[in-house]
Amino acid sequence: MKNNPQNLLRFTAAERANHWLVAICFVLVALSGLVFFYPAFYPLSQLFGGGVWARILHPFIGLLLFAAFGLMFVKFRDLNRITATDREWLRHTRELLNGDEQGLPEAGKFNGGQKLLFWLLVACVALLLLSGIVIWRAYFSPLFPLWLIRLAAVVHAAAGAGMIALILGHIYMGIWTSESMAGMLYGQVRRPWARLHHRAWFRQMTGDDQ
Amino acid sequence: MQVTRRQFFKFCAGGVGGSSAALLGLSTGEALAEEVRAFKLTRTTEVRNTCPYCSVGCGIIMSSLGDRAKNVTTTIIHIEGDADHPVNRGTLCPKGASLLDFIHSPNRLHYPEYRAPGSSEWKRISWDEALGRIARLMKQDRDANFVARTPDGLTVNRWLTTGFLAASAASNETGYLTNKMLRSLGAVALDNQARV
Amino acid sequence: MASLATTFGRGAMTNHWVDIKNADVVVIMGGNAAEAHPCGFKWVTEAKAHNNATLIVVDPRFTRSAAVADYYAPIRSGSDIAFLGGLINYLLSNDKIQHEYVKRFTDATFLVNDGYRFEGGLFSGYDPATHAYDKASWAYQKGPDGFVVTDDTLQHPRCVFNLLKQHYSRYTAEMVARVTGTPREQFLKVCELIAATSAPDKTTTFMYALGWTQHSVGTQMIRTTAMVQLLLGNIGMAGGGINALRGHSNIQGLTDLGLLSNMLPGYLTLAGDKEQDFKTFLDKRAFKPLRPGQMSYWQNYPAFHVSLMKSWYGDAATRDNNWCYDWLPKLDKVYDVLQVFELMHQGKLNGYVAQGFNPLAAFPDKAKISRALANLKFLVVIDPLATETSEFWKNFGEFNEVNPAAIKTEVFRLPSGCFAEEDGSLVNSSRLLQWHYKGEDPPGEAKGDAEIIAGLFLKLRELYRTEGGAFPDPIRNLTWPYRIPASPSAEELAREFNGKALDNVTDPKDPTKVLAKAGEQLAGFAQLRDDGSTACGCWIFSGAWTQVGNMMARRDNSDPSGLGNTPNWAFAWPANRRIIYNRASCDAAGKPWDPRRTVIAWNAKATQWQGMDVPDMRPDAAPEQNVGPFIMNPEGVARLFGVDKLADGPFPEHYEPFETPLGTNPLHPAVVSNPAARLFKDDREALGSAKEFPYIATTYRLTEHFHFWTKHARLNAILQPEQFVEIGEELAKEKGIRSGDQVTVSSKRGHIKAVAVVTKRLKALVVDGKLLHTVGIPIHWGFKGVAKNGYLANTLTPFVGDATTQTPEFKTFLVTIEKA
Amino acid sequence: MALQSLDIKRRSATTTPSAGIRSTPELAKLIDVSKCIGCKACQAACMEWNDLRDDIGTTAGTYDNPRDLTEHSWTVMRFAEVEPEPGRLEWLIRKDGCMHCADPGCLKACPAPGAVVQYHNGIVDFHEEHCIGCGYCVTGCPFNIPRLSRADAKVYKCTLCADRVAVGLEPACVKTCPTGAIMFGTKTDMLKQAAGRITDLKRRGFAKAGVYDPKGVGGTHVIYLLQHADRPELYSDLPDNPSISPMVSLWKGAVKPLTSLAFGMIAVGAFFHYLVKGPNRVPEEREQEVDQ
Repeated sequence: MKNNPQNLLRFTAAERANHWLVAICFVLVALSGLVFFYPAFYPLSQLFGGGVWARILHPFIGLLLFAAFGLMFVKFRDLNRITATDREWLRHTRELLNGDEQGLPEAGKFNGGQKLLFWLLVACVALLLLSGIVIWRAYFSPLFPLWLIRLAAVVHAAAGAGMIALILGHIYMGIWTSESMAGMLYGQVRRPWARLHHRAWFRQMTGDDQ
Repeated sequence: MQVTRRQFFKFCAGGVGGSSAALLGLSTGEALAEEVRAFKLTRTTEVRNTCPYCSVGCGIIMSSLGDRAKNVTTTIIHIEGDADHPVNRGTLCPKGASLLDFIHSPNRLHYPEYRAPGSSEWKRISWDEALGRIARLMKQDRDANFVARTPDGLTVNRWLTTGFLAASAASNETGYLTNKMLRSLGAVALDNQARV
Repeated sequence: MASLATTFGRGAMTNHWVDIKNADVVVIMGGNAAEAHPCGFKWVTEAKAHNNATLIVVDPRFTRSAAVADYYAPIRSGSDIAFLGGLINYLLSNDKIQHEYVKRFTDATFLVNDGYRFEGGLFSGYDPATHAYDKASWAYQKGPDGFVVTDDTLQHPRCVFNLLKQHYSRYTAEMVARVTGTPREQFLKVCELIAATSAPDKTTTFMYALGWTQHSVGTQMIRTTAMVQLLLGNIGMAGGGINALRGHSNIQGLTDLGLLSNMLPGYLTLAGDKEQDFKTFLDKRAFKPLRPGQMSYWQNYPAFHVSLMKSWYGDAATRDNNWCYDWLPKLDKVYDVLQVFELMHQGKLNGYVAQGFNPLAAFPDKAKISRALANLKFLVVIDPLATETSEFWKNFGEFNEVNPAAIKTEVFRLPSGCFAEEDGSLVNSSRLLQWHYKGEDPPGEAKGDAEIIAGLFLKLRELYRTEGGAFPDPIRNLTWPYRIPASPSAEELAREFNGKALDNVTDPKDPTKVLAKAGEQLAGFAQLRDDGSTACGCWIFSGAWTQVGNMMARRDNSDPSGLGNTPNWAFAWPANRRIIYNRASCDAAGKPWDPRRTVIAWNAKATQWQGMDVPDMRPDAAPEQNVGPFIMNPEGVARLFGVDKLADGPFPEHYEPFETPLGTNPLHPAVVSNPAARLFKDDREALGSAKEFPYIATTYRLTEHFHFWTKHARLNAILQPEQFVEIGEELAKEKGIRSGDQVTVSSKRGHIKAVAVVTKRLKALVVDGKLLHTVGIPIHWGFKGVAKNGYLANTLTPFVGDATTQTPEFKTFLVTIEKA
Repeated sequence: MALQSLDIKRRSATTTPSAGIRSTPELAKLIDVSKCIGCKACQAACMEWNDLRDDIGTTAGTYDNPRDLTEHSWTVMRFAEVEPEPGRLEWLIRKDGCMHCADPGCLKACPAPGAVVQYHNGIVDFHEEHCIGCGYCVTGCPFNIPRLSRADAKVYKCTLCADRVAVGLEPACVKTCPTGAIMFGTKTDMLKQAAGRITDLKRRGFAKAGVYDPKGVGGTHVIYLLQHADRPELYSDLPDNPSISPMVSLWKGAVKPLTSLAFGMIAVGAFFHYLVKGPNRVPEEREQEVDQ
């Protein structure tokens, strides 16, 4: 995409860097996490230098992810307040998936789906962190009772699986909705795109109240 | 939740089919029989002995490194009960089962030592120095204090001023030699652990 | 052991480890076999599992033996004679004795000298000035034929049986409960279980160890049991007997080899200094039979003695010089370890050699031992390990507060090899000589013990050869026929103590028949002669290395009888007998009391005693000849009445420990403790009273450790790393002590600090109306080793010894305990 | 060394069957608590055979030493002074260690292929070379047995001396046990031996004597003979009816393959959605609107 002065600034460089840091961490943490999740994924441990390295690296990457995600959380917390409009938006998910955005209420910088994703991810990351500490055998597990470790193992697996599913969805939406990647890659989006998908934000950015 | 193996395979098949990882073709090798720690006594040399602690006299088998070939310095690496022994039938108590750590204790003595009067440390000396000096001290004492006859004229030939304690775990052969030697010196201040 | 020798004739375990499986009742008292002899204890579990046996444990502590017992009764430490005396009374008053056995095989029918008395706690002949008895009155009545007068009807008031009854009639169940603290019902339950084996085909076996020997009345505790077993008819029987469990691997062997002040190999004895005449010396020891037809095996004493002297002095020993009789030292008194350390403490000893022994830890009253060692001019320690004794002069803080500069003793420490680094033989508790082989070289410059002794002797001999000196003849002439004089081999020494023919040995019945040609190894002690034609270093070991070879290394473990006898495994003294006194397993006619457990039986056709064991009897002595089964006793029978063999009385009597928690003796308040015990003047002053030290203390071993050796072995240190003492819950509550607290335990002689283990297994007992607590003190820790350093437990123990054996009273003394 | 006597029955984190056509006898170790004198010979023999040396610890007021299982102490004696009836003291001493469950929680929980294996003879063994040190086996075990080493981050536990059993010997603890409280043989024989002991114990007044071979874990290959089989908790808290925790079953059960399937479904679904609906582009007409 050409660097058109008409384009709107969607994410600053810092925000993009933050996002991609989270993304990279996620990929690593998900791939290494899958190693322990189910035998079919065990070969993924080769990507990390073997099972032992996967076991060693996974929690540290997880901590990095938590830190990076924390920054995003602080930054985007307010923008992700779910409003009545968002709830209305969410009721039109089926139309959206059919590519029909006509009936949808106007979305701000983030639409209802993105906001929901945001909060679900917050929940997953929090659960993963807390349960992850409990099952981190090298440093913390001996401090906790066995029943809690067992519970944490279940929570961690569930939250991890949920998060993977959410991110798979997130990635697909990014691919399917053409040009949306541009916002996160180059920071800029074309006005027509913004007007189509995030009209409220478009107006806010351009002063155009059409 | 119980999952039968059949169900399990079904789930697996689904999981594998859906996972990109398996498509990468990376799979770890799966052995039909696994490596276990190799049996450590396969070619050690076995020597039969008797536990030196209590008086049950359990038979033990000491396994030592190497086959006693010329170029090998042998060392015992394992001790366990002698299954043929009629009393212990292969069993050993916690003391017998730990004999390896007794014979290889860090507190085993390796060379003769001497502590001078008033000194607060040991000095290493040679066997010749040690035995020479002890023999000299014993002779001095014996020559000075040997009682050949009592004042009332009885022949007694006894030496009272140096005492001896015989080991409780020394072999009969050592004990016999010790007694034979000491009685020739006229020693009577001689005892062993039997009283204690 | 003295007690068993006094009663039966030989001082050793009567049966053997595997034979315990044949018992109907097993009593563990005065010992803790599960912990101290676990692999022997297996035969108790086998008896339970396969012979339906009942296991009874009587002990002050609920031990790991008690953990698997069918019946446990607590007892106050040191009161065992009261318990066992009560048992004798129970057996006699309930008529639970094996009548035939008692009549035929004991001295029950023998009449006792009229002078013998027991009054007010003292036997006749006591001299308060010397604390000793004149034992002349403790004798049998003899007829004009020189034989003892007997009364087969057991009616005569002076017969042993009636004196026995009379003596123990005072030991009622009430008195037992009052003295021992064992609740009356529990005492009676134990009596009842044991009494059931008075049936001829039932046996009880007793297992004891240092829990009996280490008392000022230790010998008599064991003797009481020996008497119980005679009344029950259990000696000589498979599954019966008294199993004296020796504490060390070769204590039996070293005792057999005479490494005691007054002994020579094979229970031959040194002469006293009054015994200047050789013939009198021999006659006194070659006992003449006290009843017609008895074997009185010690009649062969001259053959054993002369053969020993030939073995030691070879050609120098001749009939003309009384086989070098004068060369043997003569005693003015017995120099047992307590006596020696007393002399050392008085500064009367100059040198001391401790071979494989740790006296600083092993003898009572560590402070006294330490002061005594500091009086020496030189101390030689020969040991595989760095022992406390070898570093008694070194300061180890609170564990050994000494000033090295003030200690002028020269100390030598010579590294010796251990069992794994030598060939040789050990004698286990059941008299079994087993050969072992070297597995590796000793570490560094360490040498085998025999090599060290030889090295020292050769240096001395060289000095005496070149310089002369006091009475050098025995030193110069001692036989030293070893191929490498500086390193005699185990084989050479074993062949020497087995004995060999110096001249042809012929059959006394047929002088043309040569039993052993000159130079050959002897087949057994029956071939020994008193004419100098045989040499034998230890007659009871004769048969261990015969012309056939090394019998101690035999490894045929077949058990044809199924009773666990394995007659072709190694070699048991005497003459490879596994159950001694086995003639007593048959009735007067030579038929086994219990055919299921036939040890031997008389085969009238073959006119021989035959069976799974070597008969302890002249093989052709037909039952009608009435040859008694206790062939070492001139009586031919076993002694219920101990005659003059023990220092403190022919019948065991309960005396309080020297540190008594009662301050009195309920049986006779005027005589509280053993009047004939070994106690030196200074040590009497170091005794504490119950006022100051109100709790009974007892020391003992734990199964995880062996004495002061295994604290040097990492594995054992892992299993029991740190010093502790055990107390009951009641005492803990009283003192505010919780499990895991540090506590200080003090006696009159010193204090130790240790971790407290508070347990239900040590219950307070009501004794003579008082509630008494016991403090349990495991030994095993010290200031050298890989385990956590600790105090030597003998810091606390009193310097008191048994009257006959002088064994120290480690098992009962008084302490107090406080939270540290 | 491939050892046919140790054919593998099950292998951790492995979804295909192991070689399983040979039939080797099922073995078991019987621990007869009524014969145990708590001498710890088994602890010593275990460390000696396996070349392990635990730390020299301290005494905490009991005979238990080392105080708990560690990576060096694969078995420990647990001492309990109990009075099942008032005034009747019993000292119940239990040898603790791996039970070699037929349905092992450790194996179920382990994510590393081949780090935990179960042989056809019943032994459950850890193969440290495959272990990744996650400690999930600790979480999975209903008896709290595996211990993670600080030194090498591998888990260790009793192997039932697989190296000895493989060459036809009994485990080191079995061989050394002075009183025969530990026995070894086929499970059938051990149950028979136990039955005989139960008769004897009942005769000696232990009416509730019995075998501890908990069904919750499919039975075990280390079985106890208890004097009070109705009250396993008397024996230093031996679990009454142990089973793999439902949490562990949930965590390691069918949910995971189903979830994995779900991931696949999401991916496949997305792909077809894209195929069917096409990309969500900004339509031409909407382009113009902004330009105006």
